[in-house]
Amino acid sequence: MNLKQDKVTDLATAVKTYIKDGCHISIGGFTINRNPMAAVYEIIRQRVKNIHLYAHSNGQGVDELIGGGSISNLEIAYGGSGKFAATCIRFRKAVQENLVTVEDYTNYQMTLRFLAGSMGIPFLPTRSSLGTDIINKWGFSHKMRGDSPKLPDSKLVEMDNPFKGWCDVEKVVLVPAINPDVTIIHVQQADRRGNCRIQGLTFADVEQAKSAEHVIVTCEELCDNEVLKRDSHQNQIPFIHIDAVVHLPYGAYPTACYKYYDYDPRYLKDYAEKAKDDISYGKYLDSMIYGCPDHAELIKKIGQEQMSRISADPETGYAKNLDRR
Amino acid sequence: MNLKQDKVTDLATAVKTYIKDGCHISIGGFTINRNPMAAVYEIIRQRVKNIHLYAHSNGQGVDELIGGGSISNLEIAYGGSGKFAATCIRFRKAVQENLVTVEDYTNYQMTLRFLAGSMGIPFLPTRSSLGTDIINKWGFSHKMRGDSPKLPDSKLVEMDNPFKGWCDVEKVVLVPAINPDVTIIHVQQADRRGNCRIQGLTFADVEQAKSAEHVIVTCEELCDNEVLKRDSHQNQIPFIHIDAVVHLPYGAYPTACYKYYDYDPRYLKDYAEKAKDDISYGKYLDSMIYGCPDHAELIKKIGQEQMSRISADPETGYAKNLDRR
Amino acid sequence: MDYTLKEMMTIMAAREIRNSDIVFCGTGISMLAAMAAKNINAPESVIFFETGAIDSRLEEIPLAVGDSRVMYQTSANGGLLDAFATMQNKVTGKHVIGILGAAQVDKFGNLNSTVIGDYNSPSIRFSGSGGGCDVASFVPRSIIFMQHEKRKFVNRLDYLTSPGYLDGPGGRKRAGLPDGGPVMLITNLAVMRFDDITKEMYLSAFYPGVSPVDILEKMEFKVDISRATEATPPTEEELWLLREKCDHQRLIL
Amino acid sequence: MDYTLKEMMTIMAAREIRNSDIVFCGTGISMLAAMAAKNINAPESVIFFETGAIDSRLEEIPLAVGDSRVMYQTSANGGLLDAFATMQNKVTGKHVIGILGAAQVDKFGNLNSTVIGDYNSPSIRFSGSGGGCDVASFVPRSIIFMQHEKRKFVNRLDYLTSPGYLDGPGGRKRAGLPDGGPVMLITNLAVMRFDDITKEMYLSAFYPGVSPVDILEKMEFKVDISRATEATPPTEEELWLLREKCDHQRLIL
Repeated sequence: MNLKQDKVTDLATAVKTYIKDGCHISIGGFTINRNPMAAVYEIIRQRVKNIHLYAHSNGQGVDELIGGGSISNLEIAYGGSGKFAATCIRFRKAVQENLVTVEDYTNYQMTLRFLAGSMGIPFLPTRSSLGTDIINKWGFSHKMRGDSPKLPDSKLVEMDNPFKGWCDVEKVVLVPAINPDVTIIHVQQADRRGNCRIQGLTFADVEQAKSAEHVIVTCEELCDNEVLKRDSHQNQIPFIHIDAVVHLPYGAYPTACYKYYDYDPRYLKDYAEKAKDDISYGKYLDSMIYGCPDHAELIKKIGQEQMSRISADPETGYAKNLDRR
Repeated sequence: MNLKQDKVTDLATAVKTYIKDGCHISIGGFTINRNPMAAVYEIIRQRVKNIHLYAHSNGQGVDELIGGGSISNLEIAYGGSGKFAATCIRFRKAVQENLVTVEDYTNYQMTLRFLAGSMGIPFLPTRSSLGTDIINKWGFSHKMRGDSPKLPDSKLVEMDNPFKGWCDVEKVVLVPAINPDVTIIHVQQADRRGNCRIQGLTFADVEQAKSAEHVIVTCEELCDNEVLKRDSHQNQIPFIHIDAVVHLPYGAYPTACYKYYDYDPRYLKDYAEKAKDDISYGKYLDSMIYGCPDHAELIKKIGQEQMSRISADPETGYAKNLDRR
Repeated sequence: MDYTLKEMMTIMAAREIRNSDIVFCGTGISMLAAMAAKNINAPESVIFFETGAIDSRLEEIPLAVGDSRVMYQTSANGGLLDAFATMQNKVTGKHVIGILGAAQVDKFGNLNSTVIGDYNSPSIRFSGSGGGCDVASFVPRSIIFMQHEKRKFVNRLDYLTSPGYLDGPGGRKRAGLPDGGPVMLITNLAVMRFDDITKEMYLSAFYPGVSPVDILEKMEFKVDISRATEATPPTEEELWLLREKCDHQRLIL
Repeated sequence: MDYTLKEMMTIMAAREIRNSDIVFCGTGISMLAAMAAKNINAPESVIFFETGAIDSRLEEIPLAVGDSRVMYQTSANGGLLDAFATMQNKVTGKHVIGILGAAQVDKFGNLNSTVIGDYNSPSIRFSGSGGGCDVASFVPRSIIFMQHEKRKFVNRLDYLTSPGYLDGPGGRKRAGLPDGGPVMLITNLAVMRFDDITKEMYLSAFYPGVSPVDILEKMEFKVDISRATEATPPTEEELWLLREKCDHQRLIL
């Protein structure tokens, strides 16, 4: 956190400052929506390695970070991108080829883990996963846990309800808090101090941000401080949690940003196709990521015609009648 | 809960239907803001008795329910109404005269208890109150707890962190969930199905509503369903949690309703004065509560002049330069 | 009447949904089933996504539960915390019906959507639980969609991702879970249900043209076929509403 | 210069607040101290209420932390959960300074704001913890406001509502609390602080015209007065800003 009045910076600087080899991060968004894709691409471009990534169902962003070779450890609930990839393709390959060490949780558990981190407590209880292999099977060994001060000593802990039978509950699962070194989110509006306003679903972005040591926000619109101080019940994250603000139109592209643009079905289908094969994927990386000095260049490459096709209808917040087959 | 399309009813019916002698309830709002006062007065008017009340810092509403003789048990964090009564006067008298059985928690603990109830789990952890009498001193005896299936067997439970030292925490306090029979809240806008939109601070209203078996909502504006379905990220409580919707302008009076009206300093000062003495308080009850068949009558009695003095400035949401000395 | 298997499966699920249900949907056919129910037989049912959207006005089919289309004209747009709390909540959770898919199922309706092979070095990796284990843990009723193949109906799951009846009668209670479990499993051949007493899967209905014995051959474990009847195919009206009101863009069908 | 005791007390607290502080305020003088700091010596400090309002633009003085005036032009309007999580949060909590009041204090800065007498049958009932115990539990620094009277500075609290240093050095750690505790206690006579090693209260500064010995007489327990100096009264500028920028309606002063 930081209480500065002006935290605006450029994306390359923000990533260089906060995203280090081996750091623990989380990214916002859900499957094909509001992933901080510009930041994901910049991390790949800067060739940051050995990241420990916390994800619930972050979909496209997770798959690209894995495909770009930045991830070594992954705590995850779901590696899928909706209809475009029921199981994310580079994720699946990396797990099957033992290129990443993965540990499974549920979506609620990952969200509760961020919430616990944001609340400053070591765990939260739930009834989810009792009796399942989510509890029994660990991805990270006792040794790996013992070697890292950034990992709790157990995956999950089952406990009898100490208020006997209260709420008709006999047992709960305790999920350990996550406190990422850095969380990156993409929002519709932010001001220079870092106040954030998300439109539509917030997913787990708020908890992910508040649980982190540092937060980078990319935003579609950079607003005057005065603007977001009006109707401030619409702001979900106050500036005290934020370290860097980057003004980045289309920062979630090729995923969607409600009220601004839809996901790009053409890009995502093309991605899924290229992701199947290492050689074609290498070409994808070269042309779309390494080949673009920044996100603006990628958007330029996609072209105005396609960008206007996915531009959001102001009433519905998505691109009506977009060809999504 | 109930999925009906139209839950609109009148206040007397809603209170008669859901608020029974001996039931466990919670009310929304905080100190002198957005207390569901019309409902509080109706409960007193219907002479409901032996209510078990859960409160954080609900202030004026709590004091009037106690003063009206409706409360026998009280779980509370704070009995005060800001500058008007640093300690609520009828609350203080009732506790000192052993007319109510009271058990103390902190504001965070009460809020977490509603949150736990809303999440369907038996408890939540916090570090608050370790080492204090909040843990050591119980208001409700073991016997009283044993006799009621609606009370957990312990007040609070201390526990060692099962994820040893994780988050630099060695110990936590577990707070038991609350699931009131009924929660009553007053909101700025609701629709006929019960979707609710609160402006300004939500306090703990959302958690209180979601933890209850039944919820009564009183609202300043009754909106068409279509209205609240727009920009629905501004709705905090979806209709599935709500049982009854009552259209009740000035339903929070004499407490404030952000963007609609301010608290009435004259009423609150007068109340604090009358509350000091049983005889003058009896007269207050007779004239302002029993003497008014409904809330509209009370508002009429206050008079248009005073109501327009406390009318909110549209920009700030309160009555600017109101005489509050 | 002319209908596809996908249409048959969708309608089988839709008919199970009641007017007072809050329907937890995933992507694809499960979302379509919820939309079909709302447009055909359960207009008051409420469509609900783990991403936090409730009562979405689905004018176009979302291609993921995070699709912006689920955010349009909801009753509230929250987040994952709100959604899962609604399912775990004692009051609202009782009204939720979950619709799930998986890679493997066992006779007690437990599901694997995580890995084939050893967990730490799998031969096939799937997407993982997502909200699947959560909903299967919390809610009283769920519907499962699967393809009917021997390698999917197995004696022993490689990984138990989402709880059905666990090890049978009383299994959920012993594990600490609330009552619940799958009420039906819909495949490309049949509708399976679970016995009230034994909690074991049995054949409830086979699609026209499919023989119960053929179905048994596509499963590692045996199930009771004595109670099976032929399923009633979609009616003309059901099909019309499904095609025109739910997926006129033919994104799922 | 002409100033009131309340003004003296307010300025004593304001001077303790730093530019990087997030200031948790209650009602009355504590809120005024936070406003004074922001207008005088710590313009970048952030005013923060347990009700969920952060960085409020206080154009008028709120008469309660639930007053609509705290909601105007905030950085975010949340609820109690947000506010207390901010204090318990490992990152933001470290920057919060709490301002508290109480009915009794002991030499280790523990506070009673609940009852006098037996808890189950008290002779005097106060408001209770509110958020006081929470902030005292969570945050690294707090300021206490009290009236200097013998019955309030006691050897043994009737009820320990909010933790100071508990039973002295290491007390908070033994109880499981994070580091923290009061850094100063401001009364109508003096400023007390707490020894780094013993965690015991000592007299840090006495107001002009007040003798350290008089102060001792108004306490049940003895404190070290050897380190005491005379407090520097409010400057003309401080007073002007306090009166004109913070409480021009004279609601607290």
